[in-house]
Amino acid sequence: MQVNNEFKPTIVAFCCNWCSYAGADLAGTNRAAYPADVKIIRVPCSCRVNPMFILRAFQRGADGVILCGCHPGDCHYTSGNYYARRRMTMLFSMLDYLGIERERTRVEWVSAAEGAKFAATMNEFVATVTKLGENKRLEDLRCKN
Amino acid sequence: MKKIALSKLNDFFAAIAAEEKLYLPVDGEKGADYKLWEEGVTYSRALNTNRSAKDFFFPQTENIVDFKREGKTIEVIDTRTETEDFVVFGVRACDARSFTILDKVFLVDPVDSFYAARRAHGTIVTVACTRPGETCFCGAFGIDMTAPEGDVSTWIAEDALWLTANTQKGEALLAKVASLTEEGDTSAVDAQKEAVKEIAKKLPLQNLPTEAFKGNVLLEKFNSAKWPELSKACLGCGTCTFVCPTCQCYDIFDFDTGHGIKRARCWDSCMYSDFTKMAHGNSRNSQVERFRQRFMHKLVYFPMNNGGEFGCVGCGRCLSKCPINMNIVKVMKSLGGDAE
Amino acid sequence: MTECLIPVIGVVTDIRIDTPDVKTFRVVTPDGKKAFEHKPGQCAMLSIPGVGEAMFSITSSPTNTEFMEFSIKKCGCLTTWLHAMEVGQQVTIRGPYGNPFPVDTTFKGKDLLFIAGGIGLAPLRSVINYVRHYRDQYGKVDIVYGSRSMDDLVDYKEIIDEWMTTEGVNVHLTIDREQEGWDGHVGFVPNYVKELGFDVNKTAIICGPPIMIKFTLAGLQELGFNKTQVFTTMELRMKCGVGKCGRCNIGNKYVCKDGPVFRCDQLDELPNEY
Amino acid sequence: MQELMKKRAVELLSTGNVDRVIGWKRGEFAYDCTPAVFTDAKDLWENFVYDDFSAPNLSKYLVAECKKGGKMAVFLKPCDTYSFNQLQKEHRIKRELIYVIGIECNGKADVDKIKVKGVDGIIGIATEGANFVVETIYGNETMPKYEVMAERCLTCKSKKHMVYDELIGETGDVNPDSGRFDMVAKLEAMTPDERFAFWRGELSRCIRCNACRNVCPACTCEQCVFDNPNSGIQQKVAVTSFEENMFHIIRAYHVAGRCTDCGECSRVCPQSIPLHLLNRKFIKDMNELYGEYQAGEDTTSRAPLTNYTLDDCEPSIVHERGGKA
Repeated sequence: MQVNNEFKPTIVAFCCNWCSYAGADLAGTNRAAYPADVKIIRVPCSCRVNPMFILRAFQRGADGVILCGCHPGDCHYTSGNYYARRRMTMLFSMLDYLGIERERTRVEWVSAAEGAKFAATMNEFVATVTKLGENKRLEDLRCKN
Repeated sequence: MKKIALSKLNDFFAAIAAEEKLYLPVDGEKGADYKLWEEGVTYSRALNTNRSAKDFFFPQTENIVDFKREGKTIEVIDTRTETEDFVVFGVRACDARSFTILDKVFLVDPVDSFYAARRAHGTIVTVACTRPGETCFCGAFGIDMTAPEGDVSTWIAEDALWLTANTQKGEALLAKVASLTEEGDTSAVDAQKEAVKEIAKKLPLQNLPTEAFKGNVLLEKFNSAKWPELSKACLGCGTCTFVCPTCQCYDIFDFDTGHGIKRARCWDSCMYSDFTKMAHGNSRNSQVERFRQRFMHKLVYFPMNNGGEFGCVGCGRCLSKCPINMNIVKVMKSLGGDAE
Repeated sequence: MTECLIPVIGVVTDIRIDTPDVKTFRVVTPDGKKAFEHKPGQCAMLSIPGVGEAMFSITSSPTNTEFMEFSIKKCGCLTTWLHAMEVGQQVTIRGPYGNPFPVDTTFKGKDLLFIAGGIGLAPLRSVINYVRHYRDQYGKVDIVYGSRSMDDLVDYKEIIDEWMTTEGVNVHLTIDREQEGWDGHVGFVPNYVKELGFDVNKTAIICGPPIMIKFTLAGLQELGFNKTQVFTTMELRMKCGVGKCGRCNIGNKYVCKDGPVFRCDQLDELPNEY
Repeated sequence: MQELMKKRAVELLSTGNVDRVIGWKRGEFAYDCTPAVFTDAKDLWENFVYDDFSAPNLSKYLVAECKKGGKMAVFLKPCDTYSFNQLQKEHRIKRELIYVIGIECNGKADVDKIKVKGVDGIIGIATEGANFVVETIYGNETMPKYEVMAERCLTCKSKKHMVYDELIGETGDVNPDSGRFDMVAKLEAMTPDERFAFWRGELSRCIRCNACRNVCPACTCEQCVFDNPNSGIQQKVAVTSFEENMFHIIRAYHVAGRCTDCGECSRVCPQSIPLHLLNRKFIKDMNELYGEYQAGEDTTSRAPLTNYTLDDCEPSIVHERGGKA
């Protein structure tokens, strides 16, 4: 979506219910600014995110996808984020292997107390993706307007 | 008969491509496939392409119609556009016959306008075979590989391409390239036809008997005890169906793009388990039944409905592509001997 | 060029709740007319874009010049959606598809025996009403209709108020199990047909669950009926409705094009794959 | 070899030790065979075949056969035994019903490689030492076997049987220097643009016949995610390039850690897409990041993706480690 030729990326952020979503909430309460183009999807745990979710986000128009979960060791379900860590590593590596820009995907651990980190991460990620431009390699033309 | 020196083949393609899109087989690392001709592309004389030529008239997927849904209202948006003229060069005799078969499905009332439009705008230029392979069994279905059908038939003999138009569309095409062609006598072509017919006699499957599938054999073949054995190794994939030039079953599906609905159709395979799946059950629950459907359709149902014409052209693609090497030839040989 | 796969818009103007899982939808075009003319026994493809498309019997009679009706049982994805919709909702519709019952040839002047079970009454309703409309052109009409319970009888009001009051039409209702408030017959349709013991010069039309059709056909044969006198209507998975997509075939016959109406002896020549 | 196998199979059938034998049946041509379940000794004696073209991995057929009960014997090549172990680990087969006959394998030929050489009209193939003599209607052609050997056999990871009840021929060794990851490494060394171009070229040929999935011994889900109409993904067609990528990523991902690298997916692909390069990428990554692991080596270990350690690398390693950006 281009407005005045200025590219504003659409970012999908999967946030775990227990830490990162609360972190995002805190960012809001603290009035820490991050772009409105970040669409947050709350998930029960970072390991709920199936590789397909990431791909589907790209299909539906995301330019970057970020997964936020509890810090390793802090998972509400003990080990969910450890599994997520391996899964996302493998998926990102595969995307990279297929020639899809590796900077479009990211995992960040954000606790409920890290509102500032959440906002900073999002700002940084949006900046990175803005530099990359529109997602062309993993787009579904049918979903474009 | 018209002829063009092979050295001028590139000019011939250029002349056609100047007016309409031209597709022809091009060699790739993994065999030949149809590609759009542009300067620098070389025609492949490979026996056959990986995918059949049906793609040009019945593509793997195409949009049928779009919808917009808002509240209780629905808007129907016809997305059909004018089809452009195009030429397919290098179609073999088997694939050329497949269009006759597809016509009998798509052009009977009610006409499928998507297919009809492409048929109307497409000109088929066939090339006679000179080096048939062991998987060829077109002869079994009365197809002469040395005299292919199509709008224009051509032969590559000696150092020239010989052309003859069979239809008005074909004549129009030849008229466009008239400046490149000259008259020639047919002796080279005749000699080649004879030579290829001699080669064909050595092919193991050219005389595959089809007698067993003629007449009213529907229940006999359907109830044959051999189906479970034949289908045992079948993986239930769609390879045979998708490489087949005559397989025409399709599925229709809706895709929600987020700002509208696209209704498209795509090739379907009777080998797939969801082919006949309904809300309350499935009329073909096992792979035996699905496997049987495919071969019964080609060998019995289609001929019954179409004056004895078989739904197979013997191109041999399924023979070379099937992951487990089960194919229509084995089915015909096995069921042909049925005397139950 | 018109394209058979591209539908037109229909508007649902009335929804009648027949049973806990069957609703009857009245459909017209946005300008209030019938979408197309049909013959009794034919079907149409209804769809909600994005949800699905499926074949349904047109249950209203062709003699109804104002609208079409579809009685639909909730059983899958699309039908669940249809059941949830409200009056005024638009749907897409295309058709008519399939061959009709031979109401103007074979059925003319004959005594007719309709046998239906459950939602199987839907495809027969248009025939019954057509025959009632042209009452003088047909002989005696018997209708045997059964359902799981009293509440599952489709078109109950129409049966009581209209069919039962038409001269020369006899309706025999039955339900599977005893129920409070029901003083009619109790028992399965096939047995009831045998008990009623019909005259063999009738032409029978059956529709219902496959198992009911099977046993009713056997029952009729016991009574002396020939398979050539018995008609039924089928359904298989369909996508195109015009005999091209290749899935609804029974042997070399396509249910959407050569069917859905078959004479029972014709089915003997086809493989048992339905 | 074939004669020994036939003799043993007939023996097993006739003594009633097993009631069926899963093997390969002679096909139409010199180079094709079809997996078959033999119940009749005479049929087996006449039609059983084991030669340079007996490529299909028979272990997946055991999933369906085990549901029917009864004892069965199966012939497994070294690479097939990995699939067998993996299936056993996942409780897809019943070990006690199956009598595994390990068979020696020296690599299988790929007829497409013969045909790509321009050899048509094949009516017979004979072996002469290390060569094939291909008899065609256009004359004979001689070629070294290794030239037409399947890619997966040229980079064979192991000639050692992981499991067997009895062995016909010799069992070999694991070959750590098979070079099977060379092509993956080559791709990794390319720029993303080159990689993208490479994979678009390969994946755009896909016709979504699902043969790779259906043949895969690791794909044994009762219902595949791609067969679920509610998943929103097309089962039989890739309408856009996104769907092509999606299917192949997810297919490879779903078998990651369970894929034994048997190479069946690439063998069956009618469009000759090198699908094994996707699977091998996952295997290579897991080996490098989580320690060496070979699926199917045993029947008890946990696969990398169903396991973790507290100090695993972060996903950002993908960004950090070498390779051009």
